[in-house]
Amino acid sequence: MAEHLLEVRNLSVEFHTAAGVVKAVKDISWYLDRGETLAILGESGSGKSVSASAVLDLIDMPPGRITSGEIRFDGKDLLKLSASQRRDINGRKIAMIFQDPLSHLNPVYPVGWQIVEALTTHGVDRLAAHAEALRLVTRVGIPEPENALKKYPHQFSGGQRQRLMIAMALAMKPDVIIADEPTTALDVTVQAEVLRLLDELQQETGMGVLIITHDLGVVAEIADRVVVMNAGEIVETGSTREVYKNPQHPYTRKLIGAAPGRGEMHPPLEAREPVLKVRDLQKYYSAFHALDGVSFDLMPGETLAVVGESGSGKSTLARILLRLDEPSGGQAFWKGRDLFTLSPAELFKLRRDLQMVFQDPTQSLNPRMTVYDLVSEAWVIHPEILPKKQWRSRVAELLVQVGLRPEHAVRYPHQFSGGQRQRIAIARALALEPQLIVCDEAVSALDVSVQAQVIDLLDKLRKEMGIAFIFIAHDLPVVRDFADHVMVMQKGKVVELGTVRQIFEAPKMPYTQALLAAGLDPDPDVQAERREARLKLARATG
Amino acid sequence: ADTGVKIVLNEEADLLEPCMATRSNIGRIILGNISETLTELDVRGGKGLQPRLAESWAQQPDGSWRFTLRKGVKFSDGSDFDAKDVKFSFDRAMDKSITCETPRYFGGMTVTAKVVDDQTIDFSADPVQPILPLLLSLVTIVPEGTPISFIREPIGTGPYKLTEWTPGQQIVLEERNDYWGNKPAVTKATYLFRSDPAVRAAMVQTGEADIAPSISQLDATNPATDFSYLDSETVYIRLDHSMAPINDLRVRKALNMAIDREAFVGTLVPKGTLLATSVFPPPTLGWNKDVKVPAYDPEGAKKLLEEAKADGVPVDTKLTLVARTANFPNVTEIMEAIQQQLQEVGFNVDLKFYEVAEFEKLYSKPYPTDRGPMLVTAMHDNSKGDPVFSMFFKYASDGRQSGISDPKVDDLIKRASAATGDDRAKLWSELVAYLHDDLAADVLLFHMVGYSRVSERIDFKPTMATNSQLQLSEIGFK
Amino acid sequence: MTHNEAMPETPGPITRFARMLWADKFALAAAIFLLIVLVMSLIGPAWLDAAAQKQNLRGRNAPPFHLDLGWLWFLGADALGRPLLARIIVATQNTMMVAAGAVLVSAIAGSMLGLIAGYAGNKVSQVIMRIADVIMSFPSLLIAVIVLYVFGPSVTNLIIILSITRIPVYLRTTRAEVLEIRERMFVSAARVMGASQKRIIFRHILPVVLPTLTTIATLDFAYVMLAESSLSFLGIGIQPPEITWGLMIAQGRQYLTNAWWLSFWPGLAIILTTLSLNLLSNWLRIALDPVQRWRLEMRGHKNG
Amino acid sequence: MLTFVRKRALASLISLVGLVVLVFFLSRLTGDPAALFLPEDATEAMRVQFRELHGLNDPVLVQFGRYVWDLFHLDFGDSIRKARPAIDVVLEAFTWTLQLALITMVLVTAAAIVVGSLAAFRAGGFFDRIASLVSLIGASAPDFWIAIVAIVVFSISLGWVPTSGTGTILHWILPIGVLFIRPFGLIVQVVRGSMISALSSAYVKTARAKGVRARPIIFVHALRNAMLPVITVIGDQAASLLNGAVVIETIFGFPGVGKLMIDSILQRDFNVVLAAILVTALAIFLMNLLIDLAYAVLDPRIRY
Ligand SMILES: Nc1ncnc2c1ncn2[C@@H]1O[C@H](COP(=O)(O)OP(=O)(O)OP(=O)(O)O)[C@@H](O)[C@H]1O
Ligand SMILES: Nc1ncnc2c1ncn2[C@@H]1O[C@H](COP(=O)(O)OP(=O)(O)OP(=O)(O)O)[C@@H](O)[C@H]1O
Ligand SMILES: [Mg+2]
Ligand SMILES: [Mg+2]
Repeated sequence: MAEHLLEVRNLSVEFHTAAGVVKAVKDISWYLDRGETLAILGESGSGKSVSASAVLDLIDMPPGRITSGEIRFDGKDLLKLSASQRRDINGRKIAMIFQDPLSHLNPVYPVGWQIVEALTTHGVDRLAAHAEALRLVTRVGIPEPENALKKYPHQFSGGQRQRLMIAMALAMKPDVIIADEPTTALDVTVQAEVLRLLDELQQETGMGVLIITHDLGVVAEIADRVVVMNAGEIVETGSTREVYKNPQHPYTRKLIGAAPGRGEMHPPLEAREPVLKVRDLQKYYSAFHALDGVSFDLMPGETLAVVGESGSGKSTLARILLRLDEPSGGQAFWKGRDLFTLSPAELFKLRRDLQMVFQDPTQSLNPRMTVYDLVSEAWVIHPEILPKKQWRSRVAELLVQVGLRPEHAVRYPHQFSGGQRQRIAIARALALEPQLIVCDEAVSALDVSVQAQVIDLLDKLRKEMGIAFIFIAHDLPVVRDFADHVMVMQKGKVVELGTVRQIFEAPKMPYTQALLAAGLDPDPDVQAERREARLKLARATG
Repeated sequence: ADTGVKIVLNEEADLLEPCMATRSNIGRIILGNISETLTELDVRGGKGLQPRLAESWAQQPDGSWRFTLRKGVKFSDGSDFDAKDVKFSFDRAMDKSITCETPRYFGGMTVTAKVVDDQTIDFSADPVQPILPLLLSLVTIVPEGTPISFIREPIGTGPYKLTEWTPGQQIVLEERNDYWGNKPAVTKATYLFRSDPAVRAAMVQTGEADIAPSISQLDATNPATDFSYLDSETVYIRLDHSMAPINDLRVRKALNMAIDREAFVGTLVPKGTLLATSVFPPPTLGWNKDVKVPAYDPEGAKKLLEEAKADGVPVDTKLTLVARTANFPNVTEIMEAIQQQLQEVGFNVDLKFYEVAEFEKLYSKPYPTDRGPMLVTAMHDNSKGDPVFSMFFKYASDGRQSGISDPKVDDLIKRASAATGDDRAKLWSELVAYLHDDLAADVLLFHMVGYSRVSERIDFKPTMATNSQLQLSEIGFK
Repeated sequence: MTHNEAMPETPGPITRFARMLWADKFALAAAIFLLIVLVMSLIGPAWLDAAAQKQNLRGRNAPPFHLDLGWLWFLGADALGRPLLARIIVATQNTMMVAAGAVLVSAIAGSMLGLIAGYAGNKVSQVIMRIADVIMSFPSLLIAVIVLYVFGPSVTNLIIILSITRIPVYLRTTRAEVLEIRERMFVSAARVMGASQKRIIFRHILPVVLPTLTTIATLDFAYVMLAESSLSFLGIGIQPPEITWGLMIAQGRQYLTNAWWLSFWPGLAIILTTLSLNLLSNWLRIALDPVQRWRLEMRGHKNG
Repeated sequence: MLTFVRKRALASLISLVGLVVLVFFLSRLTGDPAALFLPEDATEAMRVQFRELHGLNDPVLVQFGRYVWDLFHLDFGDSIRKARPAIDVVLEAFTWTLQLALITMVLVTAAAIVVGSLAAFRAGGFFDRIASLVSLIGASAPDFWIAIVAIVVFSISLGWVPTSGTGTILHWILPIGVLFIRPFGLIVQVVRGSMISALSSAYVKTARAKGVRARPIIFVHALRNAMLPVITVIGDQAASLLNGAVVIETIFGFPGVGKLMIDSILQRDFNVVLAAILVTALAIFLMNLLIDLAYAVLDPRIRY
């Protein structure tokens, strides 16, 4: 039997928690060959990230424990190597792109330094490393790369951070790259570029790519083979095409069936008095113009999707509407009152009505509070919402609604997967029963089945309670299913604003058209065709 | 051979001002080394007052004193010493624009100096001062023209001159070649300053210093290098006779009888400590050997208290036993023991320690009006050979630190101060006995001893005067 | 619909903490020691005061480790022949009162001001910080002498003096951390929910700063006890016949080379107390941090 | 940044003025210098004369006005005791203190960071236990114990270094060694605690995934994130050294500003007290400013 480049055999991982042992990964096996792309698909919280972390020796042990299995790389069992031998492999031979880019970047060092370090650690000299870092940052599409290297992580948008993370991982041209949800925060055009970059590198160096994702489109675009995980176990493996066309396991079938973008688009809403009017919003970060004259209206029960380039100011817009950042100019009227001139007391009353799900779930959850505390905090602050007796049952209910289990209530944020954390954040926002929820990439880390469940939930709330949503997303199929109106942003400006139907069926602006064209289809065959077409086009023009 | 010595003192001199040489941290460096006086009290040999810059003196019929000065004496700046310098020095020390310590010894009299010729000077005092020559042992001589403000570089006629002073670190004196007297054995003296007694002792042990004039009794463990000497400090408890119940003689006697002084010696105060019967130590004029230390008699004390109580004296009144922090070694323990001993015979005693400035408020007049009956523990220094330096301000009705007001005492002090010779001694003795036996004026405790450590290569024996001066010329090498 | 039965019943916090304490034997020993100290400080004076004050000049500086005079003399006797063990026990009360008082007052006042300075506007923050600068550069001894002079020495004044001088360190530490923590996203999240400033400060920011503050506070415990001893030296500390460990150390200082036990035992008491407090605070730091807690829980499970 | 420094300097100037006012009036509450300067048997006439000479008879406000006027002419007044300009006396002593504080703090900082970080790296391990124990005992032991024992051992028994004083490099070893201990203990603990949190954060995982070796992970990645509370505590310790290390100066005969300040306070030599406080306060303000700048340098999220 020929050795695979990387092979995981019978791996089991468990975690110790106050409430007992959590078996995160149960006896899984998979392999990856040179030049191959393997996708791990699966339910959020099914052990994808944990098994990837095991390969790089990144599980904290204890509380984690690898109870059985082997991880073979280049003919050696990694689990039997010394710490220093594994260090030499990490970064150079096997590199990782983390799911949660903000917390995984060191906040006190410039990003350039951090990328350079990935190189110098493995013996590249400083000057060469710097040149290489610059090249990488340019390739992942960060604007003003020379300048960007000197900036700190908090000065980048979510998608930009993710791209920096990718640049860092690619630095040493490793043999294996493990990409954990590498494109969740990227708009489709950038996503396409990043995927193309991975592909190119794979062509160049013959590296193996292990990509963890829930985006069937991404799988269809780049994966050769697929492993499907559910509840810590592998339920199905096979070539991408096979699995898509002919799923065996019920979970896989459910997953493929849940792929968004095929339902009915929302019919146009009848015009009502808007609850939120935004006029000519401006935001400067010193000289940088992050928001440039953003204006829109929002009616009760309306979902306004905000799509657009990564770094175009979407999160900034959200932060300003919630008064987390001060605007540099412009107005926003909530039910006729200017949000930006409210006194603290008035603001406090409004807080109940306006909620936000943050783009970076890990950072937005207080690490010292249990899920129960996090969700019920809403009622501590606004006791009029719910009598204390009902808190426990309501927390349990909310958790179930977002696809978690009641027993998760006693755990702490660090004990969850990325997608699970995102759902905790959603549950927390819902607890307040607000009238407007700003969702910043709120479902981007969820697998399609859970995503569908959450979207259904939100849609139900929208209909029943008239909650309005500002739904920041890059995932166009989700937007198509969920939004009433779509606002397209680029470089801090609104490029186009219209109903879903207008935007998806008759986009006017070239950027919008490009965006739609870059969308991925979950069907590998469709994607293969598109790829062909693209190549032809490139050959013809190039 | 090395003829330099290193002397480690407990406190640095702030100044080297000759007119402040009566302050011990200054005096131990300059007195007799840089600056000299007309007369000097011999403590070591017990020979009484000796000539220094004056060759002789005699009282004139009008009561004034005439001093004949030594010839051929030069100041370290090269100028000649004569009577004008003496007059200048005296006037300077008494000048209002400089706060010398000297005037305190000349309180209640006016003294004028008159130059007769270069070698002769008259001092006349009003009222007539029998001990003027002794008082002049406290006036250091500086050259005429020395500024009338504190100086830091003293010029004197002594065997040494100041050659280096690095504040905070060291002071160096070096031998003068043109000194009028005998050439001393020590050619150079370096003074170092360390506040911790254990460190001072250690420095002699390691050879970093040759003489540590005061170390702790506890560190004095090496008989080859460590000597005890009676220093001139007397510890006593001043009683405030103006307050009940202390205004009652029986109560004062009871206080005296309640304290087991013997028990302290060799325990909390070093062996060799003398039990005091007066506020000045034995070699002083008028010290009365017939006055006996009150016997430790708790039963007697209790009885006296009962008697007093029966007469309506409020013996249960709370007495405050006051002491100054770090006033002398073991002060806390000694005070605690005294408190307990007093309590054992039935006194109601509160113990209070005060920081120096606050203590001063209670110790010197005007006393606070709301003070209540106080027992103030204090230490008094008199190494000057005559009780006059103690008696007036400790016992006279208008003495600044007096707790009593007794016409007989006032009268005796006045007479003794004016008397001379044996008369003077007798009157002082009488006063001591009266205060101690008849009045039980206060609770006298100890004449303290000090310990010094002297390197084995050095020949030096500290004396009672070591507290206030340390003449390098008395040091030899073995 | 109720999900009550589905939410797992975790053991109550008391059992959980007891179990975690059991898991760390050092912390357990520390807790027991501190408990003893606490009990002694409550009953000590009532129990042994007479024995601790009884002088016996013949037995002065009696060396330790002899039982001839009784167990109270096991640690030796002081310069007045009073049994050191009894004195240490009796002194516990005053010592703890002064130390705990000063540390608590300064820690609470300091961290409150620090929270305000870190979270409030620039103006308030400036004022508070500059006041801290003033305190920091004000020699503690001068404060001591002034307070003594103006108000007279007493336990309360002692606590005031000692705590004033220690406020800046808590203040500055807290503020520095708040400056960073308030930028964290979970604080923003709380603000979005409408959490009041008070809640944000106490529920979200303080817990993150607290471990550092307890570390400083435990060491300050020792510092305060020793500072109190140097004040005793100047006559402003606790006055005999009242005793504290600091005063005992000050009194034993001159006997250091001859009768080491006089200041050694009270010094040891201070060291042990500090050590215990620190072990406990390190334990607490882990026990209160969900990310670290497994260290204790794992061990607890294996052992229990 | 520059405007920050300018604003800050101005604010510090105001607090400096506040400090002077405070110290001036408060110190004058503490009694009469005449009683302390003059011998106890000085006559009343001498006292009056003394007060006259030093302007102590004037109303306090007049005295203050005069002081401020002189201050504007950079005249800090004369030391009553030493009959020299107070500022000379203070600067002489402060030079020593500054050197001592600088050297000590540099050594302490370096050592404590290394030891604390290594202890945190394997929290609960053998090195951690030993380091904690030693540093805690050091930090809670009375400093005069350590000083005297050090003299007995290193000077008397071994004869390696002089007991005390100044002059050669050897003279510095004991004072620095003794001064080192307490801040070392404190900072080790703070570093350790702070580092434990930092080492369990996600960016450390990233570094591990990059293959970064243990040493840079500890000292580059985690340490800088853990530094905020650490430098605050370093600042606090440095400030107390700048205010003078009284015990060390007393025992080792080190001519620093601490003992000078105490002596001047006890003797009510107000001009020296004021000058000393002004000088040390200036140093401490400067240091606090540097520390605040260091926050911003260490953590880019903190902006002024
Ligand atoms: N430290 C921990 N303690 C306890 N449980 C943990 C811990 N870390 C992870 N888990 C659990 O392990 C399971 C697998 O987590 P993992 O991060 O691998 O999920 P995932 O498949 O990557 O999900 P997602 O798509 O949401 O990122 C989750 O159920 C999570 O709750
Ligand atoms: N604190 C800051 N300082 C400087 N620039 C900032 C700061 N925060 C954000 N920016 C810049 O503002 C721009 C908009 O950021 P924002 O986070 O709103 O992007 P976004 O549209 O949410 O992108 P993404 O989809 O990648 O999350 C980005 O170019 C980012 O670099
Ligand atoms: Mg994951
Ligand atoms: Mg964003």
